[in-house]
Amino acid sequence: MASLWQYANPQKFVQTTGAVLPALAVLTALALIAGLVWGFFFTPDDFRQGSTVKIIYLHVPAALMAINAWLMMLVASLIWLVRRHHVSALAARAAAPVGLTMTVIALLTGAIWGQPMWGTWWAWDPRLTSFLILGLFYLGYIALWAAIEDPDAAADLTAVLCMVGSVFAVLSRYAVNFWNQGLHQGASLSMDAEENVADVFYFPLLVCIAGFVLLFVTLVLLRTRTEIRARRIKALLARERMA
Amino acid sequence: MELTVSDLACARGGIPVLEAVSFALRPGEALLLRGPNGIGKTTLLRTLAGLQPALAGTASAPPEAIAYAAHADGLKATLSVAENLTFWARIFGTSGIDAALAAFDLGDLAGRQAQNLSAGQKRRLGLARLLVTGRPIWILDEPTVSLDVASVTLFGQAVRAHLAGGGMALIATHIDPGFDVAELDLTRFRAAPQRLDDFDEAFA
Amino acid sequence: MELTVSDLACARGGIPVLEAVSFALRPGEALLLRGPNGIGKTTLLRTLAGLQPALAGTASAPPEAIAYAAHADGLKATLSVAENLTFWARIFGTSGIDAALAAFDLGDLAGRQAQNLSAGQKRRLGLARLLVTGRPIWILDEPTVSLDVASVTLFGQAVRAHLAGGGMALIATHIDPGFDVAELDLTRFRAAPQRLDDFDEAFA
Amino acid sequence: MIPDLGKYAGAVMGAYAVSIVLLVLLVAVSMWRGARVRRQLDEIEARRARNG
Amino acid sequence: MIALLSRDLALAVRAGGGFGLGLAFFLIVTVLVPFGVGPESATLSRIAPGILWVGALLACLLSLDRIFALDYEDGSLDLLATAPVPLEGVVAMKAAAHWVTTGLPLVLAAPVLGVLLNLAPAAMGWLVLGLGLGTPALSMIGAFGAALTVGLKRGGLLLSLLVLPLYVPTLIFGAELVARGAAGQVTATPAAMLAAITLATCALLPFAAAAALRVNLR
Amino acid sequence: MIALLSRDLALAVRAGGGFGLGLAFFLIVTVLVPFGVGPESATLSRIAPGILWVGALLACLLSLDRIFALDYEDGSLDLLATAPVPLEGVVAMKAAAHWVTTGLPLVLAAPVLGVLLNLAPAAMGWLVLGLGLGTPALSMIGAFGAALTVGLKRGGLLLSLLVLPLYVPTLIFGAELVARGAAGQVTATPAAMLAAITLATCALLPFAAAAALRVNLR
Ligand code: HEM
Ligand SMILES: Nc1ncnc2c1ncn2[C@@H]1O[C@H](COP(=O)(O)OP(=O)(O)OP(=O)(O)O)[C@@H](O)[C@H]1O
Ligand SMILES: Nc1ncnc2c1ncn2[C@@H]1O[C@H](COP(=O)(O)OP(=O)(O)OP(=O)(O)O)[C@@H](O)[C@H]1O
Ligand SMILES: [Mg+2]
Ligand SMILES: [Mg+2]
Repeated sequence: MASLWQYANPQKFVQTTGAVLPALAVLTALALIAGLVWGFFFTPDDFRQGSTVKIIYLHVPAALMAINAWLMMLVASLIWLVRRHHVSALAARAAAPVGLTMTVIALLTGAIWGQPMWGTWWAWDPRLTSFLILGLFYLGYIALWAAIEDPDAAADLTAVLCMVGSVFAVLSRYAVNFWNQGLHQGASLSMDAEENVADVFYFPLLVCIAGFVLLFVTLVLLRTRTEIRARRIKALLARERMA
Repeated sequence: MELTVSDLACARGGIPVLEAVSFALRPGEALLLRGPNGIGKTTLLRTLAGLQPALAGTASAPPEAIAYAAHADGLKATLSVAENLTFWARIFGTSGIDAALAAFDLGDLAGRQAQNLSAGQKRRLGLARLLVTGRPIWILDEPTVSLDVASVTLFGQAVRAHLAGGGMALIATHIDPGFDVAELDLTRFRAAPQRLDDFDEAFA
Repeated sequence: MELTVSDLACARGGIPVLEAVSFALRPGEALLLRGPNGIGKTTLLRTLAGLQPALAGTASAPPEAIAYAAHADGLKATLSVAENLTFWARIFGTSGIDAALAAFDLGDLAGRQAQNLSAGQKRRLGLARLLVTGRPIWILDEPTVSLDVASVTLFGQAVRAHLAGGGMALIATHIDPGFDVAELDLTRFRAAPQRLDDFDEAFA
Repeated sequence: MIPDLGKYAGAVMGAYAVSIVLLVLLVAVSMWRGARVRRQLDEIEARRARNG
Repeated sequence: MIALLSRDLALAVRAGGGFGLGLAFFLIVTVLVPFGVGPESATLSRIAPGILWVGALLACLLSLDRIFALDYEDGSLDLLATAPVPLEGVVAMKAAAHWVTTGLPLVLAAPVLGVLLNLAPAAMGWLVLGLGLGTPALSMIGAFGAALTVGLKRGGLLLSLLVLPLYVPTLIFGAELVARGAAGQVTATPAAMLAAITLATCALLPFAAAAALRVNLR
Repeated sequence: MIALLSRDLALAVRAGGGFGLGLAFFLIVTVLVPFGVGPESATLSRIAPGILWVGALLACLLSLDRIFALDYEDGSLDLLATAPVPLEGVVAMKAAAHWVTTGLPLVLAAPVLGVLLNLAPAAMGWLVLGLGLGTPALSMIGAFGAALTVGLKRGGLLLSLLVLPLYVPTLIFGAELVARGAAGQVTATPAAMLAAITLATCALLPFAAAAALRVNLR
């Protein structure tokens, strides 16, 4: 079997993803539309929360992807530091704005949800707060990429930042919990059937989550291809100037 | 100890500027690096000093044997001449700065703050630092910039004394150093523009 | 317009370094300032450029006629070569940087950020700035530092063209500029150490 | 056609609107930049092919 | 002169130039305060106007030392001083560039941050008005302080020390404006005072700052 | 290595070096807050620990960018990187010098400033303890941020953006320690956490910072 690392070759990566992207995009659109339409039009209101429960179909998938995007960046950064495959560094770079958008969506939908439910747009609840901090980490990470001219140096420095940042993000989560007990819902998507939300909400939610995952993958692949090309443009232009 | 550079290639800003550079320097020898502006002298010297990785090739001497003097002198404006030198002596684990002060005629200025020196006097202080490192290989990037004739002579004496003690010196400069020394023109090592057919290579 | 300096005295850090400096420069003439490190060349040039007041004496040309190039080049690392020059052209109310780029062979580098230039390339850019000021009197502090032989020739040509157009140039340097020019050794103007009898004088 | 959202209509519609706008923006920016960079690269590659 | 403004803005937008970072800093200060003070929304909304003003002031402060320092270090300031532009104009343009890159974004972002601190909705408009009137004065006063300290390495903290007392009147009137606005009282006096401070500093301080620069270049 | 520490301290004490300015800044923030927030002593004493912590953190921040920037600009950092001292040691010493010049004075001055903000006497000891345990972490984290941004002109605000989220845990535990101490609750957990954060950052971050420096010198 050919090694997985062959896709670390930029050309190979661009070819392969070029072949799968269209199909992936169609699948993403299908899942997202199905999930959101199902959730929005064909689910009942909750007896306590009324129609606001429909926000869950955006809020929860966005929140999950915001965290998973950071995890993906962490893994990609590690791969870059250890094996120095450029595609890996560029994939991390490509994922950051997607993760940031997901964080913002989770924050905004949460805020809009909070207004009717808790009577306030914003409360310094641990989960909300730690999301705000995650957003700051994304901002810093993106700003550092943008600030450094040399691409390899930028990849190295952002990877170091990502690793140190991850440790501190976990630490902040713990600290914030310690600091304030909060209003937010506990985890309800557990394996334990007792705690789960009712099935009517649960299945469309799963479809939405699948849609967001697909969307994330599609966008990251698309953006990584762009980053690869941008990087090559930079190298080619620099050499033209040298010659 | 000997400095043998073989087939070294180095890059700046991700772009190869020099390749297949080879030369050898034995104890007591010096070599002048020549070449037009932008050929890559600074890049080569930084690579040898261990500040950036080589693209290919090897240098026999470990960076720990090398004392590097860059375009900038690394002086602290608010410390006096003597304090600046003493600091570097302590960092390099040597002692006694008097010989270095004397070699570059800085005795009168020892108590003066570095910010009150003229351009040439600052440069002399930067060169005096080399004497307190106690390292055998000097790598100097345009050391005689801003120096007057008398100071260039002092510099020549210092280099000769260093060579006589078994040291080595590699000097990039555009002007006549005032003493006899072998020269190496870097122009012929200019990196050939590469064909970029393999996609991966565009990232090199 | 003519630059006549008479009996000028100037000080650095409150201490007089030069006194009774007198010379004259007519349109089309250049003058090299010579003297060992620390004699006060930079101080004199800054005084003429209007950056610091003279202790005594006068200079006939107003600072507005003078283009000054210091040890530092005043480049912005993140702006490109062309942007750096255009900025200075706009500040001095002139237009067209192409002649300046051509004169210092910077055409190929026009789009490169200043931080990615080698030391000599930076210096060339610093000198190109002189051409966009449109001012008649150039006052240059060690302009050929870090330049290779070809660039020194370019510099000589630029100065000769400036003189041929009725300009003037006053150049402090330690090395041979590569063209024929009058010289003035500042050593004989060194300020005499003062007697500090008058209490008031210690505050001069 | 739109289900009856009761008194929370504003909140629900607002949440959907904000999220969809953000998602569409992200997708649009990604695709637009992707197309632009691709065009640039093609231009440069073509130039290199011509000039050898 | 416009050349100077547009160059400074271009530099700010370039990689590492720091455009929008004043904003980020402002955001972070607002986020940090509840961590220090505790999450109760009653307390937060009481202190919100003050915190927002102090935050704006600090965001300004952090970027001040670079107003002239970079130009001084690379020699541009020497060259500008000998160029055919009045040094007073240089100072004014530098202050203007500073305001566009830090003050203006703060004014625009203030309402969002107000929400995070549970600022009363009635106070929001007054906060924006106050910041809009007051931040130009902060930039101008800051440019003066930066001119005073330009030759000093590590001048940053000394600069803060010099400038902060000068910021006090602006801060007081700014906070007062929000407080009165929120309470529905008459706001004419603090608003007029803020405007007056801004106009006066912009008219007079460029001369003082230019004089300070000339001394520092000597 | 000790040479480096003593040189940095000497530089800080020299004219323009900024020793004691962290302190002055801390003082000014404490003085400004009542202007912004209003003078009621009940509110002030409630928010005092938080404000003092945020002030300490900002005083730290303002001096951070110069940890490596000066040495980078004048070429010393290149020379230090080729000198026979491990770069990790250089980072640790730089952070230590930063702490001695900013953190330590804050710790010593905190009781006085606490009085200005009507801090409860019972909380005073806990504030000093917390600052003493926490500020070394602030300096070390700051040195890491400074190493990341050393090559960038105008890195100051980017640095704040990178560093402030990393300060969150220290700030929370620090403020919590004072709050619990003042309320007579058990303080073991926050104190232990602060100490753990300081120890862990001092043990691990020098390596990350040295790696970042090497990349930036390349
Ligand atoms: C800005 C505000 C908010 C943020 C940042 C936020 C963040 C999050 C995150 C990160 C999750 C996923 C965590 C997980 O699954 O482990 C989540 C889930 C959830 N949130 Fe929010 N939230 C916010 C406001 C709200 C509000 C106001 C409500 C409703 C009253 C709400 C209801 C829920 C529910 C029901 C879940 C699903 C719980 C689960 O399955 O874990 N959230 N939120
Ligand atoms: N990011 C970059 N992209 C393209 N070329 C670059 C970049 N950075 C530097 N260069 C080029 O690399 C070359 C090597 O520069 P280097 O400083 O080593 O030259 P040098 O021989 O020391 O010149 P000098 O005599 O002027 O000091 C220069 O031509 C420079 O323009
Ligand atoms: N504060 C001070 N106190 C005493 N002497 C000072 C002070 N500042 C500068 N000097 C001296 O003033 C003299 C004039 O310096 P200047 O920079 O003008 O010399 P220069 O001729 O340009 O030298 P170079 O050729 O090295 O550039 C020098 O000898 C310098 O040491
Ligand atoms: Mg060089
Ligand atoms: Mg000089």
